[in-house]
Amino acid sequence: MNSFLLISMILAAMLALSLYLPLMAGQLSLASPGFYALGGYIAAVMSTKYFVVTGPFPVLYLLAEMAAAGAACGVLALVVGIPALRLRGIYLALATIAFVEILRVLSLNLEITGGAVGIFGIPQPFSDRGSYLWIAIPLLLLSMGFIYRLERIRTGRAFAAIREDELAAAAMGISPTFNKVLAFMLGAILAGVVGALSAHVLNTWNARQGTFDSSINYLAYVLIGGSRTFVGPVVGGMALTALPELLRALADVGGLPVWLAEFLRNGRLIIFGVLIALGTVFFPQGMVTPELLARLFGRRLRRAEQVASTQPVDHGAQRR
Amino acid sequence: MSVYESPMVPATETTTPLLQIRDLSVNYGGIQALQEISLVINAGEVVTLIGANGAGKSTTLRTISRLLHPRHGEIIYDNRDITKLRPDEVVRLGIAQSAEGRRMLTRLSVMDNLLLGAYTRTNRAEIQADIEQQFGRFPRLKERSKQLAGTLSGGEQQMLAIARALMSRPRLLLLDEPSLGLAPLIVREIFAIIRELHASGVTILLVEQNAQLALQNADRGYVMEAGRITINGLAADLINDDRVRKAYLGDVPPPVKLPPRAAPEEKNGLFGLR
Amino acid sequence: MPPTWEMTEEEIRARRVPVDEQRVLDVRHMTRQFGGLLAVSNVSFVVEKGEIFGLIGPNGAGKTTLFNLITGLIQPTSGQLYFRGEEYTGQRPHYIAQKGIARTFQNIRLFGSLSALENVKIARHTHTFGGIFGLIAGVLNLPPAPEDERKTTARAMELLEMVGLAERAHVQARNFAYGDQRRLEIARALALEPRLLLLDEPAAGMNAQEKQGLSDFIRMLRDKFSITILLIEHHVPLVMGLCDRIAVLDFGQLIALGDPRRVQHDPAVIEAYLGDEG
Amino acid sequence: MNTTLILQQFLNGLAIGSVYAIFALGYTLVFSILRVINFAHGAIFTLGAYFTYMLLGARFGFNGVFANLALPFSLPFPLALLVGALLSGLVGVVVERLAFRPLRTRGADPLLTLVSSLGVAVALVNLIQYLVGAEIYTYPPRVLGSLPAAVNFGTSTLPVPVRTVQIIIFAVSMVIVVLLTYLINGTKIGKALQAVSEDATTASLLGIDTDRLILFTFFLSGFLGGVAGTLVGLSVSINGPYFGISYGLKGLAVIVLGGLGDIPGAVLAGFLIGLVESFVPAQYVAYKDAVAFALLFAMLLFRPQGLLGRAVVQKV
Repeated sequence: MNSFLLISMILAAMLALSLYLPLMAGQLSLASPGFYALGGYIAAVMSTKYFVVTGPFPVLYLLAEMAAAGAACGVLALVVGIPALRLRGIYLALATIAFVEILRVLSLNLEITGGAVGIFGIPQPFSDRGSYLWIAIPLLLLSMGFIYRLERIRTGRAFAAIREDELAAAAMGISPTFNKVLAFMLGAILAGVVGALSAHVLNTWNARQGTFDSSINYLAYVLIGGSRTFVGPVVGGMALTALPELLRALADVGGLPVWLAEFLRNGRLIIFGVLIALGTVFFPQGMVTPELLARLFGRRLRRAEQVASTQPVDHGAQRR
Repeated sequence: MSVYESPMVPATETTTPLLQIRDLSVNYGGIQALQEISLVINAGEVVTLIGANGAGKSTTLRTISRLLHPRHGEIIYDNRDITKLRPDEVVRLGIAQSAEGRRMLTRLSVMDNLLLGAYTRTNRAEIQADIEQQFGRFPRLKERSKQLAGTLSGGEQQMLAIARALMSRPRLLLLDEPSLGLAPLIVREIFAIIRELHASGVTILLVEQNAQLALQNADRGYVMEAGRITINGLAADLINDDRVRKAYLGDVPPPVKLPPRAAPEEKNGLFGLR
Repeated sequence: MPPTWEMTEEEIRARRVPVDEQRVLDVRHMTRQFGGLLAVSNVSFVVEKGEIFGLIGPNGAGKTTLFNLITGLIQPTSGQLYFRGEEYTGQRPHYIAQKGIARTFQNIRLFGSLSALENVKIARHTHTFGGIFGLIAGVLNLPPAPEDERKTTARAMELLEMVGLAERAHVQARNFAYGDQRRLEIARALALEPRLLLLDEPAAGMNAQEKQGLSDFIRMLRDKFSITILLIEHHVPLVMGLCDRIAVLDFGQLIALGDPRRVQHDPAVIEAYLGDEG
Repeated sequence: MNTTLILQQFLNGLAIGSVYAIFALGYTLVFSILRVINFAHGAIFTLGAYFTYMLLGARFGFNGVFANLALPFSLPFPLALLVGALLSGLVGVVVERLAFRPLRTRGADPLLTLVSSLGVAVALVNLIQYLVGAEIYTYPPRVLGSLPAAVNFGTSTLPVPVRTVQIIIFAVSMVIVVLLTYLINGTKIGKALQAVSEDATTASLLGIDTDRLILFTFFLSGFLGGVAGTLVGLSVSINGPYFGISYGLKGLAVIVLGGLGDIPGAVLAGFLIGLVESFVPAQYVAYKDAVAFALLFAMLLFRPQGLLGRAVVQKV
């Protein structure tokens, strides 16, 4: 497997998580591509205009850009989130789509973003693309670890309560606005950080990054992967990113009839679309469910329960 | 208590049942909601299904109306197996349900709700006549015929739900918790209507958690517990059955001394009989 | 509407009211309009500390609307609300819950796909360290998060024990039987450590035996947690036997208020609630 | 800005607006019944344009499986439009059966339907590309017979020309709106559709065959999509398989602005967006596309029930 595909899969997994975070609090936000694009522009502008260095680009600068992108996206999410998160369900989704489109049209026309051409020649900290894995993999593990813990503490429980029933959650003393905006911000920060990294990986950044189509793609990652545990979006993002390449690779397998190889090469996105539709029909819970995880890691869970019977500990592991 | 005396139509081997359920099992929400229940309803009877919440009463009705799929067993209506039909086909055969919670089409007017009740029928003149008949039975609906159903009070919605179900000219009427959430006065009005319908020959399967009220107004009753039918018999016997009394009626005295109730028969003018 | 001079007097009184802990809930001239409909019309009453106060009335009388007004789920068209002498009209529901008013819902609103334990733990929200720093401490499992978490679980288990659901703490709330769901909802409300508990039709869907048990249970709650209870109930015998005082609503208006015996024999109540068929 | 120019801009706005409106009609119809957004609508719109192109007897291009093929016959335009729309309706029916009904009968999360319809859209768009390539197709000249290419709404000295195609689109969208409004509010089927949209379970307890009605809705939606695709294709030519997808996003703005599921509202919103876009000052014309979405965002925040809708009181 080539390293670029692997990096793309990891980035996709994190983008799926950036959509999963607001979904933890029941908010269907499709704003991630907007924050992703913004994060990328921040990194592209910083590295091409301010962090001008000779020789290889320092990794520390890259990390600084990622932090800046995360912070900027967090602030923007706060500003956009407070009014927008009063909306529910499909209306919120549509408002966030509008947000993404407005950002896209802006980036197409502003000078600082390089207009329709975009920004290219983004400096590389590594001599080969594979080395980005040294950043991408820890970042993925970090975000997964963060969400794993989040689901087991007070804030995560508040998110879950709002996801289940916002009014009842409010009646339990949980501020819906605070927690919804917080979840939205966490997703935005992750998307922004990923965007910053992505800009370097891709070497170029323009308005085609982060469009309406990608919002729906991320949603597909989450729902096909499974939206009831954070493992789902990770698996979904990776699988759906790899799938078209897998189909392309299949075409090169020897011994296939010519028409089939031809179809796999040129029509592989047809199969991709059909598989997405079939996936929702046959795996409505997604590929990964909490029950599946319990079966796979059942032994560990049972042990945790035995501990529970002697002394009270957190049982968050069995949530949802 | 009751001034009204119901004609006794005991289940015997000789009468042909209108509806017959055999060994019906249904899984719902991961649990076995019905476990091999069997029951019989003869033409012209009012049969009641009582039991605590979650005993499977509504599940039974929903399965007869084919909203739920049985795992096992059969439903025979008018000598015909309806276990595999669609909900709308069951309505066409003459089984109408007034579902729990009244299920108004809130954005449509009272009149449109009634017209949709007659969706399966085509003869406009007959439909119009039936609407007039329902308005005779429920004068309050006539006053509100142009109002949106969502603006009606709970009692009025229940009346509309029953009237709407009757608009398909059912031979078997399934009533799910008609007293749910209604004040005692309104409940009494609704049950007066049910007695009227009985007298006019409609066969009724009545689900109620108010067992006392249900048994007073039915010919026979079935008691459900945790998805099974545990007791069945004549309503009059069940009211006095110790097991039933203990489990479902309790010995709670009536709240206050009620004023004597007027017999519904005296109000014939109000309830246009068929 | 009362004449204006009376309103002014009210306002003067409102300014003078000291922090009066005895008057747990003070509802003044509460009015709520939906379109042209007056769902609650100029309703005033006071719930005293330690009372079990019943709210009855025919369907559509405005009982649940009043509950929603008291807990801030909807805002009044006019009128004021005081909790322990402090005005809180116009506050958001979560603020009111944090202040100490908890409730259950007529049509049970549990967090269905979460376990019973989690349902109760969620209601400990205001009693644990929160905010952004709480989030960071929690994710990194730094103090005070582990201790908080342990206490939260222990307290939640105690409450589940009390309502008899401890053994099924890990079962999803939606898989409980109806009566158990009602009890779980009460446990969840108690986890807030409220001073005032609002119960919306706690006996709905219970059989006679369960209803009997419920009366004792509600009294026990009042005594054990020293809380004040305001309840809506349709089942008249239960209300009469349980409540210290009863308010009767009809078409959004308060038509009677007093001890059960008085209310039971009030002609206006008999006419509105039970109907006059004479 | 002189009067002639304003008139010209206004008519342009109406013309663009009627394109948006006609696209949005089938879109909003499905939403009004099922309360889900059918992302495949854009793809069906595209298919409709290609169907009619093919039925006119025109030849396909140099790429794809159908390269250089043409039907052995050629239908007159009105007939080709009708048959093309019928075929689009059938595609709508197939989409419903494959991507919507299985999810509905399982009571799946409505979000899943969004993704499922997205899958169908991806498959259809790429199928088109696989079959006929990604090139631009322009309808054969003179399909409108002897009709003039444009009508002058000004004077001979100050001409304000509007293309005939755009007038046709305007007229057709008006006719469709009237017919649809009558269908939904004035017929038994329409009442039944309203019942299904509010509560499908209750509808089925009243003897309404909900599955068949929903199938009918999808047929109608596909049919309207096909008509819209053909007319827009005739007006601006088919610029590849993503033809409809580009309208899809704008269409989303239109149906929200009109109030999701509100048919006259969608038409009104289509015209509104078209007019606003055509009056964007020249120096900001690059931001034109953001206007619709800024409107959408503001609308959602301040009036989520849409232009014509009434506020819904939420029941606690």
